[in-house]
Amino acid sequence: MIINHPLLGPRDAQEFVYLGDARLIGRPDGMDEGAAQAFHDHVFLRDNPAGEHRELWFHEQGDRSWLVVTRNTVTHEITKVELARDVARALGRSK
Amino acid sequence: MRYSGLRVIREALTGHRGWTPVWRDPAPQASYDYVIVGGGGHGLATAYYLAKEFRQARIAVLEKGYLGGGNVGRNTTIIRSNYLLDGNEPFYEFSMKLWEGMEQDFNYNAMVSQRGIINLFHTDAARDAATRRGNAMILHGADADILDREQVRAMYPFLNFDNARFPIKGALMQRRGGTARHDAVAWGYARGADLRGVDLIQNCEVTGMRIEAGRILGVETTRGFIGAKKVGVAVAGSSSRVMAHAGMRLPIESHVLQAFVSEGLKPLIDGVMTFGAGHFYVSQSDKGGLVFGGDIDGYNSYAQRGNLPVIEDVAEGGMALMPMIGRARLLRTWGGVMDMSMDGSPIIDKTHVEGLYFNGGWCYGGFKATPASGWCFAHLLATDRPHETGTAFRFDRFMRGLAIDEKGQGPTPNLH
Amino acid sequence: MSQSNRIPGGLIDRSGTLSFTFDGRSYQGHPGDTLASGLLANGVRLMGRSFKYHRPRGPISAGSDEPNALVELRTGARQEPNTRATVAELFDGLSAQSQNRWPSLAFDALAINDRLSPFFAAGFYYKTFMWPAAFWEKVYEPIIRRAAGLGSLSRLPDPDVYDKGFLHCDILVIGAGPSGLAAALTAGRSGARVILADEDFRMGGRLTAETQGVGGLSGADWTAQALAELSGLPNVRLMTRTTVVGAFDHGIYGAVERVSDHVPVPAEGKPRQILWRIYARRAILAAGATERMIAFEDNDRPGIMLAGAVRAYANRWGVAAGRRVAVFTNNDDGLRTAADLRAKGLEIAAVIDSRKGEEVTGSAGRLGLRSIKVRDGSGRTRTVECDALAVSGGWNPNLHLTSHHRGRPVWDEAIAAFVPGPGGPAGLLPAGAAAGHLTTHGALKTGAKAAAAALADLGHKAAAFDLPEAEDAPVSITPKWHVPGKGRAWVDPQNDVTVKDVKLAHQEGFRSVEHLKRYTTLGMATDQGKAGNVLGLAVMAEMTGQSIPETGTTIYRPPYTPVAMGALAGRSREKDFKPTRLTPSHKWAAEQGAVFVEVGMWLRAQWFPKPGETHWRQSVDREVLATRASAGICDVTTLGKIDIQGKDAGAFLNRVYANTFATLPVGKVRYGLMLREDGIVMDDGTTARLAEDEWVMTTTTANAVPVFRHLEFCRQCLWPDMDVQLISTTEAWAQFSVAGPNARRLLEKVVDQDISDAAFPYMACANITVCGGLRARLFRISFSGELAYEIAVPTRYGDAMIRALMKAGEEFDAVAYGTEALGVMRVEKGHVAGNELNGQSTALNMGLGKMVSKKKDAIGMVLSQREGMVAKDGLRLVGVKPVDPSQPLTAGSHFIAMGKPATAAHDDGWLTSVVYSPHLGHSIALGYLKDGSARMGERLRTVNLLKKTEVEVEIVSPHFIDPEGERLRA
Amino acid sequence: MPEHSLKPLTPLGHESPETVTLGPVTIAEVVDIALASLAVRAGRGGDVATAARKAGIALPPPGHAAAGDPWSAFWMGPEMWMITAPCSTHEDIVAALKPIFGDAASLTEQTDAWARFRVTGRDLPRLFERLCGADLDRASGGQAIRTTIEHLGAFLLVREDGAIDVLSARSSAASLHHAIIAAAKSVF
Repeated sequence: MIINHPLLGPRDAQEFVYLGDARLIGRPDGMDEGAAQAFHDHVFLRDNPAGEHRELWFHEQGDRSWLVVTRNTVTHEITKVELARDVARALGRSK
Repeated sequence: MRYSGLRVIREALTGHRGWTPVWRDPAPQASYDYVIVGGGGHGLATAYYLAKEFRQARIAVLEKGYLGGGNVGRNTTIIRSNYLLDGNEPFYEFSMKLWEGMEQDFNYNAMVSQRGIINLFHTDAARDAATRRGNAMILHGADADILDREQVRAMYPFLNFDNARFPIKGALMQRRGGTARHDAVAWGYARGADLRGVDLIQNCEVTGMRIEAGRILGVETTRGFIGAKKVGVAVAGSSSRVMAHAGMRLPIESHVLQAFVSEGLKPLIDGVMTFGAGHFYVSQSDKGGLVFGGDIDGYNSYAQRGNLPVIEDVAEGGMALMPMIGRARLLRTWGGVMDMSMDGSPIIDKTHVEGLYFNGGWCYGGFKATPASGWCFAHLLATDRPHETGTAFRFDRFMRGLAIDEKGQGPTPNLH
Repeated sequence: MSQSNRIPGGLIDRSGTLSFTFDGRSYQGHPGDTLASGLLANGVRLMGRSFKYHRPRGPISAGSDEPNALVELRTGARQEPNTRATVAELFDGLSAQSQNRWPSLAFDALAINDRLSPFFAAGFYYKTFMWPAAFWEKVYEPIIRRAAGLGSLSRLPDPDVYDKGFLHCDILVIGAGPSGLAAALTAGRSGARVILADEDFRMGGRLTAETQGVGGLSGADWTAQALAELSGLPNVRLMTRTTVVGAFDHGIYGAVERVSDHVPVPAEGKPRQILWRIYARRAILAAGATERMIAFEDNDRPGIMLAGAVRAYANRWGVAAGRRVAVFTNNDDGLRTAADLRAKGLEIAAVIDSRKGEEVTGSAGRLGLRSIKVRDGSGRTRTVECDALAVSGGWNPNLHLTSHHRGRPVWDEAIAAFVPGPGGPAGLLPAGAAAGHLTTHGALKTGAKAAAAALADLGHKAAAFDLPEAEDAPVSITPKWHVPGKGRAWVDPQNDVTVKDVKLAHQEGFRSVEHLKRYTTLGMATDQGKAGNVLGLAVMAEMTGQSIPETGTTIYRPPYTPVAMGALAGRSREKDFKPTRLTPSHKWAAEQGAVFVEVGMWLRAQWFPKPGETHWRQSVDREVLATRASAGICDVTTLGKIDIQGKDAGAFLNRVYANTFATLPVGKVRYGLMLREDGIVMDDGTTARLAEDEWVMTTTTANAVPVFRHLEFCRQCLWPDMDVQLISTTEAWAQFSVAGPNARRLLEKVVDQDISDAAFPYMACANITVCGGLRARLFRISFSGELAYEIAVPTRYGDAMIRALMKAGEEFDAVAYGTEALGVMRVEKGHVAGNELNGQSTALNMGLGKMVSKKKDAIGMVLSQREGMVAKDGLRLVGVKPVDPSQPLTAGSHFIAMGKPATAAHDDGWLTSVVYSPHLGHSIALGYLKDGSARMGERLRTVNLLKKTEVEVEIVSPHFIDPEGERLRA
Repeated sequence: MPEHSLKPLTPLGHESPETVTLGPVTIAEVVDIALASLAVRAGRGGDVATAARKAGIALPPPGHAAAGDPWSAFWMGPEMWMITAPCSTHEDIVAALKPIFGDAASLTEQTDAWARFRVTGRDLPRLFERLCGADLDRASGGQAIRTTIEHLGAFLLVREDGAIDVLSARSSAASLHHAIIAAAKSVF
């Protein structure tokens, strides 16, 4: 596969390490009420769609960016690639 | 019709006119006591044991494509019970015992062949882990041996002992491990179930579930609504898609695992072998093809096909271990969609919906688990209690901190 | 035997002569021959035996689709089984052997299977060999396995090397026949970066095999002209002997170039083959088409060939497939063979055109065709003497790559064949015969058109391609799949799948295409169904009374043709399987005669044998005792080092470590425990605070990479605005542990600053200088339990540093110690390492539960508190010693309570790490024991059922040495 | 240079750099360049840019390198560059950079983390196409391409004179060197 890196352009997916569902960005707060349930759902449950999937890839043999790749899990077509840091900020994550 | 050598001879002499279809092709009835979703190995085994061992009737198996078209028809045919953890080993050993009597039980030759499996190790730490595992196996009533380097050399002199990046230090062996003819396993269960009145309904895809007041009433299919008292889902690879009909999110990701076969070769490798320092395992089929594989591609996929890097990675492992295969040719690659669970172990459990039961999350373990999976799922469906060897395969183990993590990789499915 | 069947003409070089042997007999051919054309020229038709019935077989094709003529090529370690004689390029000295026969090809004992064929019908083995159960492995299967397979491997390491390579292009053209050449010319002329790859050693495709010309030239001359132009274009790369074997995601194609298969031995340093990974923005599939057989009784005898192949042998290789040739066809293409052969002066025994109601109903000739039986329209049969039969059942487009992404072909009634359907790989455009355009004109036209379309996609302007005139005869075919009859008619020749087998599959309900294939093994042979899949499907369609598309389609998987495993592995094999990482002191250690051990990618010194030491234990014991008695030095560079800077670095560490770090003062080091989010221990190590906002984290050797990845995840995805910067410095610093009572005195000789206990207490760290001014770092930390330091210098000085340390240590009899002694000392001290950090253990298991702070939110804190992970009676790390000190312990042994049977019910845990403690004079161990901390002093059995040994042990504290930690604070 | 008695080794373990010539290409170990990574502190991008400009350090865009005297630099990742300078004058490179960037950037010594091989000669794209996926036919001077060679991560710095500097982890320098030489023997 080829991932079109937002900064570096097309790169062979072999340079990347895959993590999985981009929802993993949304880590709950361990100090909140009901954190146990929230962490269980966050860590262990997945939508696992057959179709469009937003997922995390790490450019380990590259610039060490974490990327959010929007890819179809049936056709493997990639329609969007973003820097995970930008996605995280857009989701309101900060410090 | 009962199969036997005599029968084969009689038919041979009379132009094979007497053979009848291995299973009927029934139209779905309006309702059943049990509907098993998924006509793969696990679904067919479940129906077979429900009918045979638990004396249940009015059973249907719904298959969206053709029987045995899922992972039971696209795996590398290995059977073994060389697991480490308490939650797993009794189950896989139960499965091994079922393999050992299976063919006579369902009167179909699935070529269950216990030619032995060895897991090579290459470091002292790996040897310690193999010792721990081997002892766990024996404690659970399975067989295990530990071989030193020279014993391995005696068995497979052509392995790379003298020029290796990661020298072979020995191997954990299970002599009762081996292979089985994967398609025949599905067909044997299908035939056995059909003979016991189970309706095997092909080209019938489940498109929805009718659930009222927390209870399942049946399934919507491409061949109309089919009512059921109990619905058991065994569709590894598509688990998330099907269970979404019941509003469930699962601790499962779908990943593609590639498998490979070489051109037919005169006998080289008698048993099954796994390389401990790379992603490569291999056996040789009765037709002479080297059947081998490695790691999953590593990204979520429902595509039943993989990519080049994993093919190369597997070949590199093969050439590191046995550089004689350089001149053997890769004949065919294919891909199966795995249910990769959060701890690498399966789930056989009830759901929050009354009457809806789930069987999935088999990762690589699905084929060898087929008999026990069917038996345990049938047990759960028939009695509403888990079978004694499958008590750990629960949904709530993640909530309760009771993961069954053989590889110690944690909730990163592509590492299991 | 002279070249009795060599006829004039062809594209071979008659000025050269090549000698070769087959089954030990010598023959001669010419440059440009294949093994098959060379053997046929010498009148040899029998080249192999079929898989199941061991039927005598000759080639049916002249290309890579050949199912029959498979040989073992070359000898010794280069022996290459199942090689298709039809594509094996002839070279002087080539030696080939037939395979799957005994004792000889002409007389094969297992041909008895053919007589017994009624008993070996499809799937017979599923119905028998079940009794008695034990007999399968003992009796039946060994017989089956012995008969299995075709050719054999030498069992010797492949002596040749293989390369991998990477290519980039705008347009990859797959196949250099008329459509491929037209595409390449169109794309090349327009300036696009083009790769033209063809599996043959001679480009031109069918143009090399046909007599019709192109643009007034012969096919060969037009091809030569086109190639001359293409090779003059700098933006075009021509690759012969290169098969594109797979279409992968996003325009990545796998291709195998056979660099040296046409020479006896590859030149020094040169590869046998290269696996190319081609990154193509667009690709044009111009792979042509494959002719198919018509099934009739005994249609598999040597001499019965595909009509197009007979034509190719005559026109390209100047070889007559026979002296009296008959033709059996259901379409006009077959008639061309008759015409071409007549033109060459060969005798045409008969032309049987099924469209006229005639058909071939059988054949005779044990080891080669002697005659055929023909039935005419009125049902009269006659025998026709002939030594070759050219059969044309129509042509199947080579659409294989279009189905590599599981796209399904569609049926084209006009040519009675499957053509590429939707869902093919994005950017792959079929053209020419591969797209169902079976005329030369259609191939040229669609090739140019596909190129123009691809160029337009890429924003190039297509250069004009003035279409040369070429034959454009309509495909006139009336499908004829098989001739009904009593006998066996072959569908898949290699695997011996006959029409009867297909009928039986239908009769038994294996009617879906997939069931048909799996039950009969149709399409599973080395040609992967090129010969038989469509034919088998058509026969099944007849049985079911459905149309072919209703019955199903057939798709193909990579690779297009089989690929040598060596090519897929490239250089990554044997010693070069993975790179090797060397420590800074490697050169010095090698001089000392150190024994090295693989630790991940690293090679580390395991121990340093001294003269007179004959057993590794002697060396290790000495290293341990000397270190504990005075001083020892060990290279610990392999531990991961991560430089962490930024205003929020402390807060960041608070979140990635379970214990607190923000409060650590500058100049201090702290041990840290890192959890995964699921609460399991991920890694441990020390982290030092060198300045207000500068920290250095150490990880275990094994986890250096995953920990760095995890920290980047936390930094970029979880807390993107934290002021934290990370970079690995593992490689930048050579780090040595100096341990033992004299460690300080030793170091004082090389360190330029005051490192007295007062100035540099336990767990201190600082930037220092050594040997008169070299930048260095010093950490007072201990893995051994002794007074110990870790000193780091820039890596290039690592070699000099260890020499300086050893020199400084001479007066203290300091020793160098390796990983074994390191392991002994850490177990004596009760530190966890790899065997305990197994990814399955919690802080509580390791006796470190108190380190998990619940006052802050750190990775893994929440889930580490789940009931199953805080169970009171859970596993705990314990120390273990044998009751009888003379008894050795074994890692991996399990704990069983005294007097209890060794069963799972009484399994209390296991020994994780075992060492011999020279200090204590007996074997000691760490282990995970159920409720272990409450069982100090208890006696248990440790059993190793693999060796049937057991040792009675006492449970003790894991801190065998200096539990109060006085030594390391000394 | 500091006044100490220790003798350095090259990444290949020799006292002086090794040079090999195979056909038209020469592969030379380069050891006289000091490296330090520069990572921008949160929100200090402007300050870093200004400081760099003042000091005459060009900070190139993604995928590029900028050569200068004494300072050169290549892009490593978002808000991160590798700064290089001659060892002879800047052996303690971080000490030299600190005053320039102050607390606006995190600086880390990297000189010894890397091995550098300078590959010169003709047809270099034919050599490197057997080693990695970098498209050197389309590369031009000043590009810094991150790639993988025989499982090893590497930077290819394409120099204006056409030579290519390969930077990779120091500990596996011998494996990388072996791979380049094997490829050169295979191609030329």
